[in-house]
Amino acid sequence: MAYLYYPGCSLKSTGRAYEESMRAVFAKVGIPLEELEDWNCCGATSYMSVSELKAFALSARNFALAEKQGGRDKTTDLIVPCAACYLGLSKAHKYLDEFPDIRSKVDEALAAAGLKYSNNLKIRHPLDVLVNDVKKDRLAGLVTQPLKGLKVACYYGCQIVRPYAEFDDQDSPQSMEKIFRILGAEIIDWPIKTRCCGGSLSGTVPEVGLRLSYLLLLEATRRGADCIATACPLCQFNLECYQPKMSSLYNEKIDIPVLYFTQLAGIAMGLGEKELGLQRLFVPMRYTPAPAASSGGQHVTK
Amino acid sequence: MSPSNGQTNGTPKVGVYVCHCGINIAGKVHVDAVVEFASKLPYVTVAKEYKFMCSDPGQDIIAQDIRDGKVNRVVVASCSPLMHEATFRKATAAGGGNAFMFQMANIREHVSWVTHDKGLATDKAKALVAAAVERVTLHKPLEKTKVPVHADVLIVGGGIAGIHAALTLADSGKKVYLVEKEPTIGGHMAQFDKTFPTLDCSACILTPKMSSVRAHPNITLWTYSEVSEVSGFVGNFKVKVKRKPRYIIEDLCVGCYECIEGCIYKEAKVKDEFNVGLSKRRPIYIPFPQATPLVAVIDPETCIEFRTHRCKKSCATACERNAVDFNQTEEIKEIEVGAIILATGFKVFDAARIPRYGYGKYPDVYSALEIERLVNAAGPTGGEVKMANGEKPKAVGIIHCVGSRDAKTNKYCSRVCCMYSLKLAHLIHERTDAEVYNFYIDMRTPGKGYEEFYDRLLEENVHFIRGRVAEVNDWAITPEEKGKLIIRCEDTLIGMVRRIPVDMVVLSTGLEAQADADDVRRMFNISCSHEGWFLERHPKLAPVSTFTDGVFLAGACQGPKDIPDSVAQAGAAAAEAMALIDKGFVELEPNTAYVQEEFCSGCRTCIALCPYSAIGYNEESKKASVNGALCKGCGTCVAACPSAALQQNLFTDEQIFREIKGVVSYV
Amino acid sequence: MSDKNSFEPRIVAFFCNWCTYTAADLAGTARMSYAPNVRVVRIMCSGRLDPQFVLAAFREGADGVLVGGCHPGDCHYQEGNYKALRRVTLLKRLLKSFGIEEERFRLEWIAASEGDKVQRVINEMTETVRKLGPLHLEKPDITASHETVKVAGVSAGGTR
Amino acid sequence: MSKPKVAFYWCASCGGCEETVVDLNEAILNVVAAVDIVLWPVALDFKRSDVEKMPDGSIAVSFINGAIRSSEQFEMVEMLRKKSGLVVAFGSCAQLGGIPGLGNLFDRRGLLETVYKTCPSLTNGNTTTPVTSTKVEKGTLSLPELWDTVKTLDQVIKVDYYLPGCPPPPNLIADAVNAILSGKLPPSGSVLAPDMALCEDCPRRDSKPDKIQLSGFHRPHEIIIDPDKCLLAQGLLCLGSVTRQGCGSVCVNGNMPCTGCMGPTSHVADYGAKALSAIASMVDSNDEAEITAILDKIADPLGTFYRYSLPASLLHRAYAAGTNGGKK
Repeated sequence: MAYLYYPGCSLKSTGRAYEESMRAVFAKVGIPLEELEDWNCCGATSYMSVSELKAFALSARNFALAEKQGGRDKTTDLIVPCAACYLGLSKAHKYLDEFPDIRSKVDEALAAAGLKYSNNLKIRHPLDVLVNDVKKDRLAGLVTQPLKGLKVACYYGCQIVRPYAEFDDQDSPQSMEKIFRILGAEIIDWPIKTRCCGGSLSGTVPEVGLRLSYLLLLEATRRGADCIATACPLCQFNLECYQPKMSSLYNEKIDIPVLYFTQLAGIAMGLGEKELGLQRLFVPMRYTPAPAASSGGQHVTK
Repeated sequence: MSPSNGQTNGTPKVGVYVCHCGINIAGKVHVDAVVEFASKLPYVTVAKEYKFMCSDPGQDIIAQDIRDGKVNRVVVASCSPLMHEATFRKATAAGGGNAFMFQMANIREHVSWVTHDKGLATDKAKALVAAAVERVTLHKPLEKTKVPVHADVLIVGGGIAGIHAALTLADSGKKVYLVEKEPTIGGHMAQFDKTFPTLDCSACILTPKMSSVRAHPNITLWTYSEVSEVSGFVGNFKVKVKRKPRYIIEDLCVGCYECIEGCIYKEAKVKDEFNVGLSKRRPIYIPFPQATPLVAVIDPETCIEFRTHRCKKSCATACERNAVDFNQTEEIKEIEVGAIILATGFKVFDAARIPRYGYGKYPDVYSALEIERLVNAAGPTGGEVKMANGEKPKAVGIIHCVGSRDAKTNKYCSRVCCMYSLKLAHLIHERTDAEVYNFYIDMRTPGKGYEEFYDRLLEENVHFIRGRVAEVNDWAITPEEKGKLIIRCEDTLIGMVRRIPVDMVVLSTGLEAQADADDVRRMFNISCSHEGWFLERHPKLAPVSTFTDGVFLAGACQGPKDIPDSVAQAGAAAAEAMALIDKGFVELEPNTAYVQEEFCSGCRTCIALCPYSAIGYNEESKKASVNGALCKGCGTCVAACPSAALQQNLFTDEQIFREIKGVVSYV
Repeated sequence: MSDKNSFEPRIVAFFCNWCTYTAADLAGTARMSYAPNVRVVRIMCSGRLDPQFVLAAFREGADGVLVGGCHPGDCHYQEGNYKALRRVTLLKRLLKSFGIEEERFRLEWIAASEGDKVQRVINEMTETVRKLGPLHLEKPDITASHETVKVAGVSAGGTR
Repeated sequence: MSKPKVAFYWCASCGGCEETVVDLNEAILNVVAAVDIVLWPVALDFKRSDVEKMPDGSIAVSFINGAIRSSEQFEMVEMLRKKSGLVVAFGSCAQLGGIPGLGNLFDRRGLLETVYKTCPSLTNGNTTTPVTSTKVEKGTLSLPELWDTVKTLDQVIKVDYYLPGCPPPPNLIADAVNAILSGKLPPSGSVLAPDMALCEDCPRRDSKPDKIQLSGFHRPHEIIIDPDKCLLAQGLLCLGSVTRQGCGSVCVNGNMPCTGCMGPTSHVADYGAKALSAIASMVDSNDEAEITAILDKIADPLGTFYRYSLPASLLHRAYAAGTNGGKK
């Protein structure tokens, strides 16, 4: 099964490590990713609040292109890793489906560009694909360096499971936990995994934004986490980049690596530092995995 | 086109009576236009309108027109036949006509209440009237058959509703079979500590009734039993009851607990169902000291003998009366009853379905039923409210509407939670002196003495915070929150998000239909509402009847109910059953199938189609024959008869063809 | 009436007494407004549905026919709805051969509690049939005035 | 007293009905002796003009076979109606439309197209199609017009009696003629055959199971047919339960299932719908997919259930899908 991949702006800039690690992990798992050609802005949460219709039209253009590239005769799965893009595209997907008045205007806009969207598309998050489309055994079989002894705090942020995602529980999502358990890690109980990271407030109203990130990091540290795994470029940025600033601001030493879940998965699969973009981390990942041989991990018969 | 012959009333003279139903119909249908239209239909001799046809004067109009020889067939255009068909049949008969020379046109439920445009509503009403007129000209006089009613009653479910219904019926001299699937009767009420709003002890008021059931000469009590098959019809149900083996001979057991003491499990290891898993029991057990019957039961899932066949059976040795019988097998009892009362109760909402409240994750998050057991003097802690670590809580949060009034779980209000939350708040406060916080959406206290109880709680320094709780977790931000459970909630009265640290959380779980409600309703041939509650025949006017005659509802199986309402409804169900039985007979709708032998070729197409084996093949005449007593009038065989030799009274081919013509060809 | 814009389809519905008719009553009690185009003929069970009734409805002038019965497993008479399903399955094929659009004939299972489904199905079907337009069955040229098939209520030459 | 005048006429038919008259054998001699045949195109040389000259009502009875599907047939039967005291629809085609009635699955244009242009048995690329009038040197030649819709006889003229069957069985014909000659006639509009389905008369009746349920259907060539057992019980689509008796069970005796030529009994409004209902009811499944699979074995339900009666059905004919059934 082939998937189309929609990067969005972050994965080509601040979130490059997300793209690199996801491509590497998906290649390892055996899922070819084909980038959507000529993609445009997802419509973005910020644009949505300025002009909803134009935001929907932007999303719809991506849908139409995806259907064309994916083939009209089948349903196309469009993988969207960025949490904001995922939310924006999911919203557009749902609204175009449910509100005929929006749909007719968007259709008109698409027609002006010679495009057509015919509802034959699914918006998928890479977590959804790894948990639901990949067999557990297959994932386990790829582990060469089990994350034994590594305590992971799984962090989803606000946009992936709320309010549209149907692949996981909205209050207490478990997808990342499932993956990392298979990869041998220990999961810490951390009840705030869908709490706000501060979002864009970290830049605009830092006294509010930084505090939100700080509370998350503090709690993860207190609960003994070795690292935080995340699935959102903005969350990763907020949680990682301001750590020195927080430490001085709140007088409490904060120093904990924050990785994309794909990076951490890649480590378990024995992928290289560069392949996973680990060199881009500000807070370096200090974990040295135990060698596979001593782990008693599973082996696949080839 | 002239109607076929075979009428006994001579040329049809149809009277059409259009009801205003106040403004219910007249507000949406031009009644005068319908009357004008009806007066021009074939065979119509009288067309009238009246404000309320179902009223006595309304019925008299019909009867008088028949008496005056103006009409011999009647059409009433009013509400649904399911509502008033019987009324107008009676009026037709009162005038000296045959009750079945009558047809109803449903212009209220199917027209005025559902149609926006008055013109279109009037057109639709005309079409339905035309159909009724077309069809009634072919009606034939019919008689209802009377079938004697079996005087015994089956009650399914031995909670407070079933118990009350059983005692009421038994006291009136009826023989009652009370079937309960658990090893004891008592239901949820037996698990409660106190009852609101009077705070009288639940067991104290329930257990005497349980004993009365056991002792009553007119009640046959079958616990640990389930109904496995129901056939027949009102007045004449045939029921099979499966009695599960309890591996104890009920008549020999005296409830002395010797066998339980004798069990080779010296430690109780099995989750105790009665204490909702808060304590342990042995594989051989008596659910609770007042269990009725007070007879032990062996749970084969956990008993060593059943699992390994190598137990030394110390329980059997301990029993002086030799009541333990490992070879007991399932027994099927067959009974005949005239009426059935379903009192199968409810299921508690599983709080684990809402992960954000932490049930199952944090040991000090409890369901309300667990707290009922904790505050009960006979409960696992002897009535002490203790946390998992054995300490008394200093602050307790009670979260209302868990699994109720929630689009994601159940939209309905469970009706009892506000009141039992108040009761638990009072009891916890009383026992622990803890600060108690009630997190509610709205307080709902509509009942005698209920609002007063709420007032009393407000005086008792119990806190009330209005707002749905967002989450419960152990994320402490401030030092005071450390080691506590944090309830986060928007307080809608002050418009702020609050974090309340507590030691213990009580989830006021809602009521849900029993997990097997769907199987049960199929067995008894009744309907369920969307949420799985058994559907009553009419929400206001027939609240304990069902669409299957002779099957009645009592208690929470029909919808969430507190004890007073369950008992009242059980009494009503018992009275309905009594009325049915004391009448001595039931009249069956004469809509049975019949064979016109002169057209029957004996092709036997029909025979396999009848679910009641009401059609047989007569080897002598080589024709099909219908047993009218067994036929229930579905008409499935009639539709299949390739010679149209089978017909159905009240629904003959000709009558339906006419009705079809009527609904489409006039308007 | 042939003008599609002003065309109000006439749909004959055969509803079983116990589930769908009751559901339609419930829709009424709950004041759920819906299209006035469906006229209900009550039968005790969907198993009473003789395929002749469906053809007769079309012949008499119906533009669509709707059949409502209890959900599978819920039949008040145990299995009548399954018999209906068997007949309807074959009847649908027959109607297709007759060139009658399949959307004009619909079978729906509607439980007594599903008043909202009555509303939805009736609205949907009315709109679908409205889009299809009127069903013009050929009127036979009858030069002599007479009846043919001697079943009261339906003459093979019945006209609108 | 002069002998009663009798006419035989054929419309859209195969000629089998004429054959069956001859099948009366010596009985026909009595008939011929008792009546005066004034029209019988297949056997005697009377012309249309001979009949036209006769006064109205002067023919005692006209036996008309075949369905009506052309202007000429219509003119002839209309004239015969005027000249006759009684009209008997003779055979399945006149009564119900018969095999020619299956023409109602198509329209005139489609039929002419197939027969004259696209039929695979045509040679020489013939593209001539019949037209109703052609100008030639000496004037205009005309042909009767083929109708779009095949009609039963009683859809175009009043019919007094019906003799069912394809063709009508000789004994029923003899009984009918005797009844007419002796004046002992049933009520007008009657079908002159027993009003009872064939199963009652079936030699295999006692082999039919009381509870019959079918888990599949076979066509006669697909199985070896037990000559003594109920054919339906063997999974053959025998329509004897829906079909009027009077044929003497000839097909069943020939080890073939009844296909329904005698038409329905008098209380059935639509033969095909009733046949469908009876057969579908017997399908031994409550599962939608399984029901569909079992019914898939019935090839061409319309052709099977309306083999002889499509024009007499409640819907009369097939309608081009997508045209809202509209027909000119």
